[in-house]
Amino acid sequence: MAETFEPKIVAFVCNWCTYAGADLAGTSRTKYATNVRIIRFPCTGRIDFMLLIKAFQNGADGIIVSGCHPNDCHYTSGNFHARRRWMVFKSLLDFMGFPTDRITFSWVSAAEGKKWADLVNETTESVRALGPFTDYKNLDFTQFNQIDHEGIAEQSR
Amino acid sequence: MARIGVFICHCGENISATVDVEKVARLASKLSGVAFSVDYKYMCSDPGQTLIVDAIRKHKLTGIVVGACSPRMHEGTFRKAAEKAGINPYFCEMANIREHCSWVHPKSDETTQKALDIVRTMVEKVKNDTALFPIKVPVTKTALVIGGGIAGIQAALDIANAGHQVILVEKTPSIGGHMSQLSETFPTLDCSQCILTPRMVEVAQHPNITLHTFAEVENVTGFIGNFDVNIRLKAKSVDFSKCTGCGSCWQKCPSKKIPDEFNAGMSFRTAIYTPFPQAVPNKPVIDRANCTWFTKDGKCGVCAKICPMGAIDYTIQDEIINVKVGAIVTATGFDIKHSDFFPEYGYGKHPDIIDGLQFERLASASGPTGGEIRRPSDGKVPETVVFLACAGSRDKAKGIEYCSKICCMYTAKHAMLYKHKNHHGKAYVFYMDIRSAGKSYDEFVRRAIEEDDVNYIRGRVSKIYEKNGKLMVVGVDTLLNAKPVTIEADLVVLATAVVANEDAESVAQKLHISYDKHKFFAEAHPKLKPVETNTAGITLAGACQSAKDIPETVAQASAAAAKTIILFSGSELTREPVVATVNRSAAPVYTTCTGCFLCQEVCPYQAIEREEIRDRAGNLLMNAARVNAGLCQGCGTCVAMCRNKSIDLQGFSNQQMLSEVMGLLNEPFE
Amino acid sequence: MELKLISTTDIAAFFDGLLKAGKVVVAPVLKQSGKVFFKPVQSFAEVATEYIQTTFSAKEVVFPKVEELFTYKHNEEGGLDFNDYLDRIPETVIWGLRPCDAAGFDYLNVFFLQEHPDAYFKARYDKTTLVTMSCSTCDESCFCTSVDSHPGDTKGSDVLLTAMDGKYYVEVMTEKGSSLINNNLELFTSTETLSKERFLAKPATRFSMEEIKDRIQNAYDSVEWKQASMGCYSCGACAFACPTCTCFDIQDEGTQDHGKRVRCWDACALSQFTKHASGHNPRKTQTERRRQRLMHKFKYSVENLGIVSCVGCGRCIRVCPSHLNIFENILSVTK
Amino acid sequence: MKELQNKAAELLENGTINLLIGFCEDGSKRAVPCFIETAAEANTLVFNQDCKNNLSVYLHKKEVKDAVKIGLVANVATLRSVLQLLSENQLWSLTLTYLTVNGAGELVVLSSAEELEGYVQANFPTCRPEDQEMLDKLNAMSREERWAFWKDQLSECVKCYACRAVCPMCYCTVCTTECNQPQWIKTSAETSGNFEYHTMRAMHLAGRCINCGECGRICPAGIPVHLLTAQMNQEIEQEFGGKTGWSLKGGYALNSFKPGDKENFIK
Repeated sequence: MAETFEPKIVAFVCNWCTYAGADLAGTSRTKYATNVRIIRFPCTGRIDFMLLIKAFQNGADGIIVSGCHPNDCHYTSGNFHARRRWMVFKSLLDFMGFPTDRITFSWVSAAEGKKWADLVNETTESVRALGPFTDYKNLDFTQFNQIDHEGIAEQSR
Repeated sequence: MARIGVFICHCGENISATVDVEKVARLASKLSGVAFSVDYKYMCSDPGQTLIVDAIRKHKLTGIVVGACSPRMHEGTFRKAAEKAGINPYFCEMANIREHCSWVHPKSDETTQKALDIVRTMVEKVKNDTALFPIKVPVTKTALVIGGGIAGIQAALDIANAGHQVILVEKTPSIGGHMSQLSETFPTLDCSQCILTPRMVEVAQHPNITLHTFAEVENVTGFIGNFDVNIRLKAKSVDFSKCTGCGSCWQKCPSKKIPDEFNAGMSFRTAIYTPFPQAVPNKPVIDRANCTWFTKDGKCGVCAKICPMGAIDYTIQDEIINVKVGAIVTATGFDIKHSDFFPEYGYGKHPDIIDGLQFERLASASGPTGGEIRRPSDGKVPETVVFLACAGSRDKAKGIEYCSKICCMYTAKHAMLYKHKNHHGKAYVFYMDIRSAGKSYDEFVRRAIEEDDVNYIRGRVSKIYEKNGKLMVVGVDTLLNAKPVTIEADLVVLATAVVANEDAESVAQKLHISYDKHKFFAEAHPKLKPVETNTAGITLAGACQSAKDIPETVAQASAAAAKTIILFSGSELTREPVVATVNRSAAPVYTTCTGCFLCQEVCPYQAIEREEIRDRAGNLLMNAARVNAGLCQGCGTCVAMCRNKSIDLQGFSNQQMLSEVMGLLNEPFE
Repeated sequence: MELKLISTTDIAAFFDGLLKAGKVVVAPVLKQSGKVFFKPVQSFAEVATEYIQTTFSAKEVVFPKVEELFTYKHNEEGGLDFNDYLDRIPETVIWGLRPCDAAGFDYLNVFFLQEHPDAYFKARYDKTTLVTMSCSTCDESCFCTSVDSHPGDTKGSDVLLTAMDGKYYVEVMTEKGSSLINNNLELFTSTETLSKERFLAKPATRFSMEEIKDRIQNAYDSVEWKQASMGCYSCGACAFACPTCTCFDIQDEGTQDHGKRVRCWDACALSQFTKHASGHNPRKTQTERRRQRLMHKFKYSVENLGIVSCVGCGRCIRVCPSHLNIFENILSVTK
Repeated sequence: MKELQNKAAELLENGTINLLIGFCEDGSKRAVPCFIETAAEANTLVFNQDCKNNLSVYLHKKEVKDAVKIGLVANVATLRSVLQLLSENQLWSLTLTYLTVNGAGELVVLSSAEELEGYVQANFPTCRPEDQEMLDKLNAMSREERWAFWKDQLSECVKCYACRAVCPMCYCTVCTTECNQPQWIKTSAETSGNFEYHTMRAMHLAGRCINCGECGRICPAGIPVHLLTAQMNQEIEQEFGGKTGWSLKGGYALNSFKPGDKENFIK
């Protein structure tokens, strides 16, 4: 384990608002934590909840999901549909005991470069406070497959 | 096996100042699937692009990742370069290591590592890119314009003048719409008909315009560039090919007691009629609901006897014609609330409480009083006239929260017109606020107040009742510390709210366009697409979208025409291939789509259609969804909601997005 | 074979001895769902006492539901590094499995080791010792006596314990078995052969294997298969619960750069089992799939490996969502 | 009982139906699904408290579909699932007749979708008390306790897909679990893969599940998977309104939205 834990944060963002917002943060040279990696979607409506699960399974410590503010969707209603899915998905994860505080949902418009930077910083800090997300990865243990999985995990890192 | 090329841009110092670009390029070369990797000062420069083109050819690259600025900046540039080198442009992806990395982080190993991660992610995406080709949709270069008011007229003329065929459909027997009913127009007080009728005639005579009056759109199928429309030509009972419009028929028509729509019910017309003298076409139709020939089967028949041309034909039936058009301009206009909408003002029982349109007719030279303002009840010239702005508008209690926008101006105009015609008369205006934004609009209102001393009272009218021949208008003056005022009026004019047409909803459903809760048609985007609808190829013009005055309406009509002309500028319409597709495969699978059609609901563009899959014998095997590439805008909302991944989005496919996530998160080596 | 006795009071000591010896002990554990599963346990207290049969069989120990065959990792030279774990498999004791389950191991051996020995199975099997418990109770679904076995059968076991009032009668069948005993010899006393009969359950005998063996020869075209399979939902419950179902699927999990190759259970009842990439499926309907399962148990495995691959544990009957009953089916299709 | 048998026989006799899906008793007197094609066999029919299986799932089965005109012996939960299926444009190739027994113990025969809708709405079931109890128990737990609960439960899952197989709403010909380009769900029954699978399944059924509880009842490993969708449905009903398996019009919460949908977690 490194001296200070640097969380891996994956951001699922829509092309028209949040991605552009992040671009604006760039053009206005607003500095923020290096921990985030952006994956670009046409619209929040395109973001499949399975991708969030996959991200955690593959080692993400935190996730940001962000798109256009309500009524600003480039496709008029994608974010409204997304919002409902998030509501249901989040409560499902809550019900299953999954630490949903590792997921930040947000609206960041193309004009909110600053908000984007703040969002990344806040999320990075809160996830750093939560520590590395191991619960999920440790599930990869099958009861009679009597192999020291931690060991393997170490090796493959 | 993929052979990916990675091209890392320094962007001068913009990237290289904080990112160790050489290291990124070096490590990228070790990624599985990467066959070539290089860094360069300005990738977007000519030599930079040449470097890419040459590398693609020399190293037989199957795809490239350009680590540089935002794809929103230069994706097009580098995709062209890729195409130039002979690979499909959609095998080019951009890794945004400037806006999302070098510009927002300090010079550090983390920043370099992040840049590498971004590049690796896009390398994974490119590995799963597929060749995409622009979608071509054939375009029928004929436009349908629905509604023959000023909006429809303007749009039709603009499109026709650009050299395209236009079919103009008008519900009533004549084009002209509400504008033809108006007396003078604000803020110039020039006569409405004087400026309108030439346009009407131009429409009638235009070689590119086919005019169908007394006709309605029956139903619409198809999609942008390829609409299929059925139009119902209502039976006119008059053979227009014979009729000369001499008018002897309606002069002799015995049923003369039919309220005249054109004069807002303040005069009568006959059963066979032309709505107004300057009607286009200036030929009569029979209003079968009120013609004794039809109501009292076969009685009368005077017009047939009288007609010198033998043009009258009672046997004509409604006719449905089918037209193919590429674009549709919706200009179906508006309606207003009438005085019967207001209990507090006596449900319109009193003949001298009238609405704005009725006043327009009273003030109009072609109106029932020949332009003299006389009150309907006894034809007296009113001494005192009270005008009520915001009658119904901006009134939650009445279910109309919005501002009707034109009332402030036409109320000022009405008051002025009255004062001009009766110098000694008194004009009062009750108002909430005066909304006179617009070129020389406020000046116009000031003129009413200052030059024509119209008495403006800021306050609302709680009720109106009759007392010995006078209309007692009980209101309040909020500027004189809410003092109640009562004015004895001879005539009251309500500036009633502008509302959507009664049949707006059914029209919207026929056209598959959306509408707001007030039944006004919804634009595709409140700011950036105020003219388009969510159904590609259908545009909006005029007050069917929201209350508008004439200049605004004309402007939007021309905008709608421009959109149509742009669509018609090529024989095919080319669209980004970033669209959803529902999988299809050989028998016995055909598709994994289960035909639940839950996806149809989520599509904002009605792009998802039903397809029946049949065997050779024609037996129905399954129903499956199909995406109409002509309509799909590529948002992918259907993709994320399809339970078994039968729908996928080209350019952002499940395989691509998942590979990005996996690629990003597994670090092959440090 | 050695014969021993151990008092009920000492059995816990024997059990703890195994743990102390550093063996992984897998025993029936009652879970809150009310079902009994084989689990690695840390103390005798965890072991379930009242159970007729565990939900899933003990085959999991030697044939895990998911088995990592190896991991791979992309190295800087552009090659792949591999890594497997055969050398790290611990000594394991399966405690308290039923004779039918133990008999299942006989079949597993034949299947995995006879023709092309399977290194992964062998590595696990060689380190596994079976301490079986005779059945004193049974239920409607038990039919071991119909497949040439019985509640006190020693087939496949290393040690068979039979509870007799106050003590256990211990039949030590193999080397593996006696090494367990020898480590705790002081707990055991020698004995001559005793009759287990009155301590054993009496499951109903549903059919005679002899008759079925020849009647099944013409069963393939029986019209009864349809009724026998109409209720089948085509899930894999029967196969996954079965002590002798050995079908597996091999998958690579991960990315081009690193991941693992796993072997996981598969089931012939699943519609995808025989589906080709083309979409064509040689076993189109559940009727064909159900037939395959039963014919395999009673005919094909006899022809190919010389052994009936049904041990009458009745698990498939207990877990079946639509209560399909293997012995009723067998009887109907061999009418 | 007799009444049911006679009616079934009559329907098969006069060709209203070619196949009846119902229950009969097996050798050990358990009610098991049965498939009756001739009036003669109708006397084996039973319908009582242990007739739990949701027989509507068989309507997706090829052998059954081939019969086209089908009679279904059904409890309310089953009827409710049929209604939901119809609202999702399924079963279009079938002509269905439903036989059920109402609260008063009388035989009810429904021969049209409209009748079905009417009956279901008049006899709409509520959440089973034992389920509600479990839900309350889980909701009362801390996040960590819930995680531990499901982790323990899901570690037993062997991915036999019985929960999917008995679910009338899981009618996809190719399930996401079988998609391998890309592979969304691990084939292996590792706990994380199981978690993936059950999350995915719960999401796909949220707002569609008709709470028949079959998936939980039949799980060989005894995992109460039905609680996941039951919980989701309750939340969806509260948040967005609408009931599953209520009307032919359907009304799926997750393919619609209200601009005013309220949440408290989006920053």
